[in-house]
Amino acid sequence: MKARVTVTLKNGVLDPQGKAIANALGSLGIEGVSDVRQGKFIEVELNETDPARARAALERMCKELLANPVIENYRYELGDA
Amino acid sequence: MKARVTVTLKNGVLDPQGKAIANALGSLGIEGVSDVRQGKFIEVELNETDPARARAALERMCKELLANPVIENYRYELGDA
Amino acid sequence: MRASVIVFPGSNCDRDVAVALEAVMGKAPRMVWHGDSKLPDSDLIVLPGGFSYGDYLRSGAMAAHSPVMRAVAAKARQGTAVLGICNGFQVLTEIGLLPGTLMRNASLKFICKDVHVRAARTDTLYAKLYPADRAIRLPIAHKDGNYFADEETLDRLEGEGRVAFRYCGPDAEITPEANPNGSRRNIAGLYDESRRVLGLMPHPERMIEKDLGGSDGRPFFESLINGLQ
Amino acid sequence: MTADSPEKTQAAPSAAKIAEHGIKPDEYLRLVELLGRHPNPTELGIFSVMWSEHCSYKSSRVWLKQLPTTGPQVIQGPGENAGVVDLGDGLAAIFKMESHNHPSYIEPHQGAATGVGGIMRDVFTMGARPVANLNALRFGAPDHPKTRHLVAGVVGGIGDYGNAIGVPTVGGETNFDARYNNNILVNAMCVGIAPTGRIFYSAAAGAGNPVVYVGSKTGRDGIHGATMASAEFDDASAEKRPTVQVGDPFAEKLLLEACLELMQEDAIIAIQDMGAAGLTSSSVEMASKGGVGIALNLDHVPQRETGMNAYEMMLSESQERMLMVLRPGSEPLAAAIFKKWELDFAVIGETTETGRLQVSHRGVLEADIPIPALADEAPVYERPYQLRKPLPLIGADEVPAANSATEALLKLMGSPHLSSRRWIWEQYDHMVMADTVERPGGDAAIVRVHGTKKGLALTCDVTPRYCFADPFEGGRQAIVESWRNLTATGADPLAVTDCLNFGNPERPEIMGEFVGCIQGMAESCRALAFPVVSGNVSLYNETNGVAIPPTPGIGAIGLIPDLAARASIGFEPGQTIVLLGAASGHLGQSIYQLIATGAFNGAPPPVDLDAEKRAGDLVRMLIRLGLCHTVHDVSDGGLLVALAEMALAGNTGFELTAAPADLPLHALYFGEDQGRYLLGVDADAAAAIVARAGAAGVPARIIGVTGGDRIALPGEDPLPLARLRGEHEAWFPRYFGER
Ligand SMILES: Nc1ncnc2c1ncn2[C@@H]1O[C@H](COP(=O)(O)OP(=O)(O)O)[C@@H](O)[C@H]1O
Ligand SMILES: [Mg+2]
Repeated sequence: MKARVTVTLKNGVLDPQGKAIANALGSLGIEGVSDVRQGKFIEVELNETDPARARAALERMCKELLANPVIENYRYELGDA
Repeated sequence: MKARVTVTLKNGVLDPQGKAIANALGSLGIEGVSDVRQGKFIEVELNETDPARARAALERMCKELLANPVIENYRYELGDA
Repeated sequence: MRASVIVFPGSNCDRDVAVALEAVMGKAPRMVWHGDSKLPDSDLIVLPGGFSYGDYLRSGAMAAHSPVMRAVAAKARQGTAVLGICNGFQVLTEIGLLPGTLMRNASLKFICKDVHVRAARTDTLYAKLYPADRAIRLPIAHKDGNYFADEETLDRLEGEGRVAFRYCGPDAEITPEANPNGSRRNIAGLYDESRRVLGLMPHPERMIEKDLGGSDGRPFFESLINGLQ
Repeated sequence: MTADSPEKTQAAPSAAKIAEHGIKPDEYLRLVELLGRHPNPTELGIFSVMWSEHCSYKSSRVWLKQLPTTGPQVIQGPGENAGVVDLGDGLAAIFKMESHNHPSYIEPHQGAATGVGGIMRDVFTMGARPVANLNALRFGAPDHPKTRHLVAGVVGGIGDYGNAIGVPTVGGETNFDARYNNNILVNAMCVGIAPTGRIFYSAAAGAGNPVVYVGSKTGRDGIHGATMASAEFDDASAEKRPTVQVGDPFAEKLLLEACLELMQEDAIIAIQDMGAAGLTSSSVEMASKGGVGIALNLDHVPQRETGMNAYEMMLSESQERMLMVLRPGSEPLAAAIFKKWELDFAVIGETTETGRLQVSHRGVLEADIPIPALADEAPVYERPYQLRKPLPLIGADEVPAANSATEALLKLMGSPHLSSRRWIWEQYDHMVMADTVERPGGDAAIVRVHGTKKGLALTCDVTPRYCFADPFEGGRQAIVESWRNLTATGADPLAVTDCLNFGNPERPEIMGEFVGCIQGMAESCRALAFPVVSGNVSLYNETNGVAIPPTPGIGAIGLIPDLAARASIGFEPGQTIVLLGAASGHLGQSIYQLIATGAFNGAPPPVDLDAEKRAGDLVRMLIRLGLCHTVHDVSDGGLLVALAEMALAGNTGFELTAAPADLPLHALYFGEDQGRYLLGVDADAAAAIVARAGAAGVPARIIGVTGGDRIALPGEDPLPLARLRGEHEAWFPRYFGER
């Protein structure tokens, strides 16, 4: 079973990468971008077929490894995109 | 208008990050993960309100800056999540 | 005085810090492989610099889950001195022994150069031999050294006297220009509540003799080792 | 091997298939003759990479033989993964330089990163722990639309790899020239140290010995990278590009530690990294050097992707992999070490008595080729060449004089050609391993030989514009400049590695550049007893018929017997400035000429090898005797630029009190005459030094004194160092919009 995890920076946490992208867009001549925030997108292939157990595994994964609770939020979806 | 861009590695391109995460999950005691691929997730806030024009801007952004076309694919969605 | 240096896959300053410790201590530290779940008896545990697990995902994130880190955390809570340098600092925040986190440098680039820092207090195990009001020259070498914690946490840390070192100019002034990586409040090093656990971004082990460009790192190890004798 | 042999009746591949594999029609005839039949697709692929320019050196081999490669210090010359020289006390330096030009143009970050990874494997394959990396970079014009992206990507990639693996990147060089617009050069050098008694070579031996694969898994990365490195770019190449290789410095760090750990045991008969043409070239090279056969069963190759066929596996250039022949019985020990480091380990074949490369996959014999056909009997060409007529010497009166020398100095020092490279090397960890004694920014970097008082001096040099103007003189100059940079630190120059980057060798004028440069290099190497012990050739660096300037990059190392007697470039207050060497004011091909006229013209500065040797030997003696510890050679930009660099490095101004020669001022200040050094010496030692120089036959003059915070030239307003530093440091940050 496939799962897709998205990790984003919490509000209020400065995002140097997002800021750099926003600046670079300006110099590319792409106007009108008021904010950019960069996060992570992680695709996980699970052997688990039971959705409830898969969800439990995902929850642990995110909490313990994939996201840093000090600065990041996470969400995930199960199933193929 | 908000847009969400997802950048992923092309098939066949080595993903050292994903490989390392998969190993680490194993040592966390989370079994049954057969593959992990890491990509980027980028949220963009556009001043543009016209969807067609927003899409055109996003297309350029992805091609020229957000994704590295040699090794990465991208996709994007318009509108609030 | 028994020191242990933890070696993670991808550590690369493990030898450097061992050499520095031996130069000051007269005795080589024990090198402990990350997979060992038992630690040798130690008065000092060092988490060295480097790129543990490639620093993939987030710097220090995967090392924090190494079997040995459970033992290190337990020892730290019992009062054993734990020093995390650079990647070691990142591991200490990831495992929660120190608050906050080390984000990508504001410039987004890896930075390797000498900087100046100032000891925020000199009554600690690590900083006893440093003058309170003078700049100490030490090298940094990192991409993720931008210390972040929310304002409330920062106020609390300052209130509790837990800031260890701050980036400053050669004149010891703490200014935005002297901040190499965007760290909140110019923080370069941080203590835990007991002040026996220290996370430090600069590398004192690279500056223990004139041939390497300076010796400002030596008092750091001397202070530490005298204090633990 | 039970599988059936490829059929004698194997059908001929189409002419298009053959051409696609970069094999010329006459080469194909030779292939069939050597094989005794037509090749199947896998075999065609194997021939294509082994016979590519990159692996076979078919255009360059006959000329490379002209380089001197021996000397009492040489333990291993060219022909192995890297060269080996003796450092005394049971230690050896192992080093090499290699190009990763094409991949870095296509994907600068990963291309440069994997270049660093590749050259490091060449060094630790031989048993050395890498102790320093260097990089020589050539980019297009700064205002070319791709340049900024390429510089940022390449520097980022080199940093990401070297920093993570924990080997200091201590030096290099960086040039900009429009002729590199579509063909940038990324040359990486690695230096390692090994005990002389534990050096590992690549010649396989015996029959029935296990062939072992270790490292990362094989994917479809970079298939045909070696062939690509052997072809010209055209507008369609972007389409043909293979899956780009992505570097994994973490895997390489593990591989390094695991290999060094195994090398403590008596388990390895032969070892070879998998570089260009991966499994094919590593297995063929081991077999060829050992005069044995090799049989591989691809079923056992660790694979990252599903459904890979023999062709793909044999040609994959996945990174961070090694091939070894082990002593029978040592497999469990080796397997345990690689398991500890979380790396793949698989026995994938054995050595044989057949003298053939035999590859089976899923019960089918996919390739069965006599080893010599792939190696010794590969085509070799004596390509026609045409030596270019050297450009005429240019007089000082043919280059406009500057109104103000200090203003001209500011312009030069603030130009992309001479500005500070700090922006680059601050992105490289140049101090990890805690033995960096001389950091980037000086003449040569110095790393201490760990645990001793010895130092290794390291440098990268070549001046492509000189090589273009006169390949022979340029080749001579590249060697002497590297020798001078080592000498200026107090090191005894030991040996050279090279990375010869040129255009399309099928064009006689390009081949002429190649021949000229090699002959020039060879002459300097002989005169200075400075042998070439390893190297790399990169041809076809041209796009749509526009070639790069000839760029025979030189990497060189020297030994400082005792770090207590060494020199660096920074002035100290109160020194007397002595210029060694003759000043003739040669402005042809100088940076001053470019700034003043917008172009490079005329002959490059001539090299006088005897004078070089006398001056260098004198400098080394003065440093050894403790008479001097401030030295800088005079190169790009000439005398005034060299003085300015010394002033900035030591944060100490100077005053010129005497003109060193009776020349027009712009020629005197900015002429790039060779064979010169500037010394900062104690005032009371100056006269004795000048006298010693005289006795040694080296022209010497006292030209000024140091002190203060300005540069004071006769007849000019003093130039504050702060202003000069501002200009010198500004170019790169400004270019990247950082200030
Ligand atoms: N790409 C690079 N990486 C690291 N160091 C570099 C690079 N380019 C230049 N440098 C450093 O900048 C300094 C000046 O380079 P260069 O002008 O080529 O020196 P020289 O004229 O003595 O050969 C040297 O110390 C060199 O090592
Ligand atoms: Mg020089």
